[in-house]
Amino acid sequence: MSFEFAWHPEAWQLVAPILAVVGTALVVMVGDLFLKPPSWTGPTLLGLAVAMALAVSHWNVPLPGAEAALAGALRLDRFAVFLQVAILGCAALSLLGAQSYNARAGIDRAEFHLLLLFSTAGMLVLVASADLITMFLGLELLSFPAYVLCGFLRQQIKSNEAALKYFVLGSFASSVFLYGVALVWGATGSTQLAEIARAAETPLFHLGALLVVVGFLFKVGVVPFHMWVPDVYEGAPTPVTMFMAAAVKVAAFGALTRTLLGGALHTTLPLGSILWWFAALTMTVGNMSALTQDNIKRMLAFSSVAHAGYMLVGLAAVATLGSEQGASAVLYYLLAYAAMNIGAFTVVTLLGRRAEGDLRFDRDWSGVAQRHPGLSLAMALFMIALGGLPPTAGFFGKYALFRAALDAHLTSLVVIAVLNTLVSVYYYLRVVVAMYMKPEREPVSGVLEGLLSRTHAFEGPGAMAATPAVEKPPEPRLAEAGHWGPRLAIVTCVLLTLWLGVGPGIGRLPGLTQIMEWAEAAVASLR
Amino acid sequence: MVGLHEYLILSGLLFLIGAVGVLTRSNGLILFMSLELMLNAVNLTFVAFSRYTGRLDGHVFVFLVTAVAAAEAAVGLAIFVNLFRLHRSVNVDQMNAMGD
Amino acid sequence: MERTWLWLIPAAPLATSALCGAVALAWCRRTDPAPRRLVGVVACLGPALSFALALLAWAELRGLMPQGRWLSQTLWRWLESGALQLDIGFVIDPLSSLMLLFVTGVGTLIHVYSTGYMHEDRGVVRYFAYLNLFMFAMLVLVLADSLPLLFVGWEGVGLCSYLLIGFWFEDPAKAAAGKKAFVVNRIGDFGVLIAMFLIFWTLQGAGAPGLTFAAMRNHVEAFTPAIATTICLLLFLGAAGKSAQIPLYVWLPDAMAGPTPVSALIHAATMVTAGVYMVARMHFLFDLAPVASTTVAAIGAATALLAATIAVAQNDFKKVLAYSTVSQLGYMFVGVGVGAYGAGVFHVFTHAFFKACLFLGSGAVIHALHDEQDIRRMGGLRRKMPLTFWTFVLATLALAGLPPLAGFFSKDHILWEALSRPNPLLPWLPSVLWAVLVLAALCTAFYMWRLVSLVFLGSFRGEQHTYAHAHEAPPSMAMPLVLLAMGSLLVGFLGVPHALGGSNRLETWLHPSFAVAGSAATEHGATTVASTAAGETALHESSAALAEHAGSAPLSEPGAMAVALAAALLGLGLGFQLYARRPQTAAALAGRLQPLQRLLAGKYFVDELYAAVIVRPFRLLSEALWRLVDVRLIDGVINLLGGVTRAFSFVFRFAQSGYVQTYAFVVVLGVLVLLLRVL
Amino acid sequence: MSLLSAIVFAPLVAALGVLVLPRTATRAIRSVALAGMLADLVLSLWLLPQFGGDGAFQFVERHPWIARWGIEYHLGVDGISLWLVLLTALLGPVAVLGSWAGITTRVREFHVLLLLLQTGMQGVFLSLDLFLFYIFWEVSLVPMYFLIGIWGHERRLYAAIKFVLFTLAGSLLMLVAILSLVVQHANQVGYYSFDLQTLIAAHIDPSHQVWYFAAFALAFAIKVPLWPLHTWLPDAHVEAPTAGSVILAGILLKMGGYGFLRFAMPLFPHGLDVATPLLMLVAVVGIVYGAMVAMVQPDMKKLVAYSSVSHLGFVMLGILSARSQGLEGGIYQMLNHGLSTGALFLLVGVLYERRHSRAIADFGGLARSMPVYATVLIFVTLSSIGLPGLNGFVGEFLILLGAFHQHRLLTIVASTGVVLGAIYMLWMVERVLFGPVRHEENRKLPDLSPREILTFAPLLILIVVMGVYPRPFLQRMHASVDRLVRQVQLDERLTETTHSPGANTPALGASSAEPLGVSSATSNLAPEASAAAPAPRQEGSP
Repeated sequence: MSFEFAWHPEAWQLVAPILAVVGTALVVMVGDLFLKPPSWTGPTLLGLAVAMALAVSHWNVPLPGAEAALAGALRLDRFAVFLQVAILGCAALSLLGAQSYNARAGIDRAEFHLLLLFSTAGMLVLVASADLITMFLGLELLSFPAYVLCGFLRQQIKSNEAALKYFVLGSFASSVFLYGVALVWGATGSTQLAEIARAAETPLFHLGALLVVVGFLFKVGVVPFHMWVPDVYEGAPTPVTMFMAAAVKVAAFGALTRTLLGGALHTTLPLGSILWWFAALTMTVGNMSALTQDNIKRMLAFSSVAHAGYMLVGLAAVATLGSEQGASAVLYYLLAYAAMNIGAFTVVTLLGRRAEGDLRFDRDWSGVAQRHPGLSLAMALFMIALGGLPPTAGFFGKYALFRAALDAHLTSLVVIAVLNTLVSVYYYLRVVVAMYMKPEREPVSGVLEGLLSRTHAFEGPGAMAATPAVEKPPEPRLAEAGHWGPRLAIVTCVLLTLWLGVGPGIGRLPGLTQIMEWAEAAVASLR
Repeated sequence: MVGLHEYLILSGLLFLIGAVGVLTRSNGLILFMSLELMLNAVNLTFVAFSRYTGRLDGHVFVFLVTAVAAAEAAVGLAIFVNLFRLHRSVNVDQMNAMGD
Repeated sequence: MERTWLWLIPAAPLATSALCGAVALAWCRRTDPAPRRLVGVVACLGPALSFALALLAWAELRGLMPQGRWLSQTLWRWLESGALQLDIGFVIDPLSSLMLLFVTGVGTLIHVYSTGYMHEDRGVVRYFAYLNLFMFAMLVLVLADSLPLLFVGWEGVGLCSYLLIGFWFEDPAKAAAGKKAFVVNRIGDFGVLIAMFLIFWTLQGAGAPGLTFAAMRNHVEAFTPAIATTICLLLFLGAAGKSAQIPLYVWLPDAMAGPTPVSALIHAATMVTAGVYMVARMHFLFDLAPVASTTVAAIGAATALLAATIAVAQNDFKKVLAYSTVSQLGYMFVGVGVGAYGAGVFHVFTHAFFKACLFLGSGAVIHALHDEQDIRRMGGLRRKMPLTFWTFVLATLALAGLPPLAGFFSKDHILWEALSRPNPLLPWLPSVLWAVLVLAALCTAFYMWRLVSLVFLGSFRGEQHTYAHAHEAPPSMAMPLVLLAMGSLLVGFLGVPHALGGSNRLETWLHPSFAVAGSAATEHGATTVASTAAGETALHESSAALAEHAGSAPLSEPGAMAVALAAALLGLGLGFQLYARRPQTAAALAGRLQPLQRLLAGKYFVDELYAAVIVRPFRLLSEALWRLVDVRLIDGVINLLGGVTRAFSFVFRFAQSGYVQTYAFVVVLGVLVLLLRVL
Repeated sequence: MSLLSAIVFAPLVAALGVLVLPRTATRAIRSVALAGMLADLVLSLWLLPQFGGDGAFQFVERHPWIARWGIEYHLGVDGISLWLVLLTALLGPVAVLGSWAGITTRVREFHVLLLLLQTGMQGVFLSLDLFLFYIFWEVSLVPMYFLIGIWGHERRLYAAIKFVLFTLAGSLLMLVAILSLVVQHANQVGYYSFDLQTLIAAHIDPSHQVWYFAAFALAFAIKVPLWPLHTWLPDAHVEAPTAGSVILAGILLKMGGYGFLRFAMPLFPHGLDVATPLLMLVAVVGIVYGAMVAMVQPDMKKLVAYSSVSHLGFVMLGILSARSQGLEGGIYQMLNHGLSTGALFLLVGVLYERRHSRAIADFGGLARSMPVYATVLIFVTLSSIGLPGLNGFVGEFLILLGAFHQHRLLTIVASTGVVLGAIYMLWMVERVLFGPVRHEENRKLPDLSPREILTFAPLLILIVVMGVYPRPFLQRMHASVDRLVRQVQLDERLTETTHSPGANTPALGASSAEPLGVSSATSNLAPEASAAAPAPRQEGSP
């Protein structure tokens, strides 16, 4: 490895998206000192849009061997671009979806936006980095703002605890990751994926590589490294949860995939069988734990664990015979998954009567379909999609994953996955049952609601039995706050969910075939 | 004669000590220090390697990691401070508002 | 010969039935009474038209050479799948023409009678709809040229009997009786169904798939004895159901719940003889299956005696007649069972007249006494309703088999055939059959005259005012009585046996239908001299065979007749003595034979037996299947799976303690396991 | 837009039309829905005149959809699917009419779902691409789930989720089978294809076929439902609203039988060969079991539901006989069951609307207060117990005839179902219609309204027509069924299939491979049948 900077002018263009996001963050940071706009959402979105435009712009620019920027620390190939666009999209949608919630919770502040932007920047780095050290930096840049965002509701114990758990376990994992990096570097003399791919196999290297992989598996919340997921997702402010659920997963899975293929780990490690086990374990534990959850955020958290498991099925295919199909399937599924989850969480924010309210769907959401048909319909769609029923993105994504896995002769794993899907349908439909098939329930008064959500003790069955004493009319659900942001976000997610499920290519409008091809092109660019 | 292996073993031990600390100490701050210890164990590894393979970039990594550790300290302490405000304690054993 | 008008025969009653049905439905919500008289007329027109056409067909047949006596019409392709190609086609040969004649004839009379009998009933329109529908189904049954089409009529008549038995559906007992009839018949039909499959695939094996009677006759060689026996036994199961033979006879007595004309038409004259008709139709198969034929004959005889004995102890007017019908059907089956198809059909024919006459007579009495059916509360009606009385007596004597009434010739023909035809399997059987039948004849004469004595002779034993209001039947009811009585007086002369110098014209008429299977092949197409000759020789052969058989018989034909006649007279005499002269002795006798009396009155408790052995266990088993297998076992397993999953869920939740260090511990554990597994 | 697509998507269009209406304009909503269904019916009827005789698929539409994986939008109809499409189209309007008075809450959602369901079912019957088929298969699942769950009765939630989980359990494994089948095929030929005919033509290793067939069969067997996978059916039937039950019994169950005919059997003849004995046994068990359990049901809907188990057992018996009679009988019986059971559920619904009870014990003597109703009920009952002259008989006769050649003992056992059917149906009729009026409120129940009569009329007419003149229906099946028979015949096994009398000779070979003793008699007789005519009679004489 040489220290002389291979810095050709295109390099600026390559890192432009990252710079744009960071720049926006700085603008927000500094700007907030002087002028106090009612909300920074607008500017932030603008920044993200610009970044996205920049990212898209060099999808097609041919850069023979020049995707490498900063002395090969970053590699802005199509894979990176694909994921960056996805991440920026997630960030933007989460921000939109957060609008009502933040307004009600009084956290629509500059800090929220710039933290979110920094975290996004970290992700952009992470998915683009071709060097383990850069990856580590990206990982941390991703995580620190996320830790803070989790604790953003400073008055709420849950929020703070979420921050604590995420922080402790996150740092723990990243030091494991870093230790792995150190060992790998020691063993191979390089941290560049390209070099590592050519490295000689030594026990030291194996150890290091495994620790690196574990670091990623922690971030994506794979069993048994998933335990933080439900608590953090539950405690964090819902918009943050949706941002983590969608964007972080995209980034982490992207980086993991790049490490596997780029670092050719599947050739040097017995990852095939390892991932087989992780996938099976993750799907099963995730689904079964979600089965009996009453708190919608917690349920969705476990479901996201389960979905990580499904995607591991694809990665297992990658690891078994380096099938690029598997990789592209994972990318596609990431898109579908992000759309479904952001949509679902946005609905969650809107159905609360206050920030972090009305989360026990089987009780608080009964008969909602009567008053909020649109939201309920959207939620039902997201649930059905998460359950993997056609004609939705969920089904098609699973189809792609399973097909890749079957190509790699992982039939047994696919059968396990399918049975898990069956289990998952049960708890996804519980939500639908509550919204559509239960009678409309007398809403709990705002006060009692507050008690319920503030202290844990009340959340036991006792609280459910406690007859709602309505002394003052309950606040309306956030859905009636009438912000355009969440609606836009939901509509976008609905369209995406359907489009990624059936969409035929119409004219310039890319069908799912087109999108799949992009994913494949992205994977191909890893070679 | 102290060689690379000894350094590696030492750093490994430090790392494990840190990990065990994280697992066992209920005082938030000590737990936090254990985390830092783990990072520094890694630093030691880097340095040891670069010393014995004569490559410099190990040192660079160490600087990076230290910076990161600093940031981590900032964030972490902020969180703990806030928790202390609510709990009047930084004992992680008391913090299980969530979990089934 | 092809005829284009055969379809009219069944169509006519169908049309009238549809008409009545429409009226019934139209009026069911209107308050004003339906035009009953008009409906009655219309309803009678249908069968009458069929009767006319039947006469026409008969005339046409007479015009043909014996071997060519065969009219047919193919309407349309019905079932068609794979090698199965089945048309809806009608055929009239001597056998079916005979059936046609008396079905439509008697049917018409009974329709006329019904206009009088059912006059006051509010459901009369519906009643006629059903009755016409029955005529249609019965005619289809008779005219069918294939087994499946026959089956259509077969179940059709079953349906109508179901509807008519349960005609007064407010009475749960009556409704239940209807269902019982249908279900028991279904059990028999099950046999017919299987038989059809067996026949089809056998013929398929012979390369001539088909289910028409013609096809079967033409490829009769395809049936091995084994198969023929199986088929015939299955068919007989159906026949036993339809014609109330052991073990499926139990429905017929209950069927008396229906209006009396129905009992007369369906459960005495026509439908119940369908079984005999089918056996006669399939005679070429029974010829191949001695085992089956013997079974038929044996069961027939047993039924005859059993039912006759039961009838002795019944006190319900119609029940007595019902059991008598069962026993007479037994005679018919003996006839066809021993291979004397002509004799069997002859008895079917004559029986239609006198049994219908008896039932209508009973109807007249019941009608006159305002639905009183218990003969113990009757008596002395001779003076009140002489016409009914005389016709009834005439029919009774016919049934008892006194010369020269119809019953005499037909019954004795059967007796003689049973005695004279050697049985290939059991040489001793013929004499036993004969003896049993003579015994049954004795019982028959006895219980019939007991009936006459209790109802018409002596003095009235019911409330006086009912007796006062008792009146002779109105003309609409009297006319059929008279005609049927004349019938039972005369129709016997169609079959005067050779022994009495007669020329058994009926036998000759039917012969082409029962020609031995070999020559039956010529049934199709125009007749040729050769085939005619063949037919003639066949006829002579058969008569010669009979003569030769006569030698083997222990008695001469006149001798046998004499014995039977003696038995009948004895029975009549006893009945007269015990019930008309000295009722007290009868009572004493009954007292002395208490157990026997109870056994007979209780119909040998067969119903109870069935209930205990079949019905109740079956229902219990079903309950068990539902409550244990379905709910407990299968759903239990399903719920168990669900439960296990939930259990796992709680296990995992337990691990989710909420303590950050637990989580970290699990992470470390995971890492260690991983490292151990890989390195 | 060509005909088949129109048939599939006409209801969807109508659904969108309903969506734009205000939720309070119920009359308009119902009318639009009805119009959509009728349009679907008309379009489907349009098929008949142009339908050709050869067994091939007709009106084929084929457009690449996801070309890279050989997924196509591929529709086509043949003699097997034709009638099921028509049945679906017929029951659509019937369902709408049948819920005219019964459904009063969330009318708009109800009809939207009904129309979506229609689209899904038509798609299932028409798609010739496995992927497309699977999508429609699942799409038809969700609306029914909502129909049961929202408009159902007391235990609707349980029933709905049970229905979904049962069905999914099967279909998800089927998805795995489909994918691995396609992948395996791709490994052979080097390109992906979900096209049914391509895959049928492919050579699939018998050992795999067994597994694939198992997966497919499971999915379809659950849908049919075959014993012992039937327990979702009574719950779903009982809890579903009238229209739901009608569609469920009338069409959704048929999707199972159709799946066997269209996919499982032709794709995996070897698998079929292995599984046939077991499946036949199960089918026969279902026939008897369903009938017996139906006999002791206190609830009318449950009774009809279990009777469906029995009837569908017949259907499967016929289909598995793999002979033209059995197959055509099976298809025919599917139509019959659709008509008669659909009508029965409507009839139960009529009572439920008036009395809010389905318990047999709550009725009795209705023949007096509701004569027209009684007439219709008796009529439908007769059709359902297979009275000759009505449609039921044709189906059962052909099925048993076909199956008898395959396996005599089982067929004989199955035939007892005919007797049992009479018992439980007539017993129900007896307790509901006859006897004295036991409950005062029954005395003045209003008889069928003109609308209700209009709802029943087409069903009754068809019941008669299909009974006395089944030919036009059967005729259009022949060619396709023959093709199917040829597809499922393994080379070593040959049987009589075609309609030309000349082709009966091979049957001799077939019958010599018969299971039971009686038949072996035929076979050894058959070859010299013409030669040694008198032979049997000599054997016969002792």
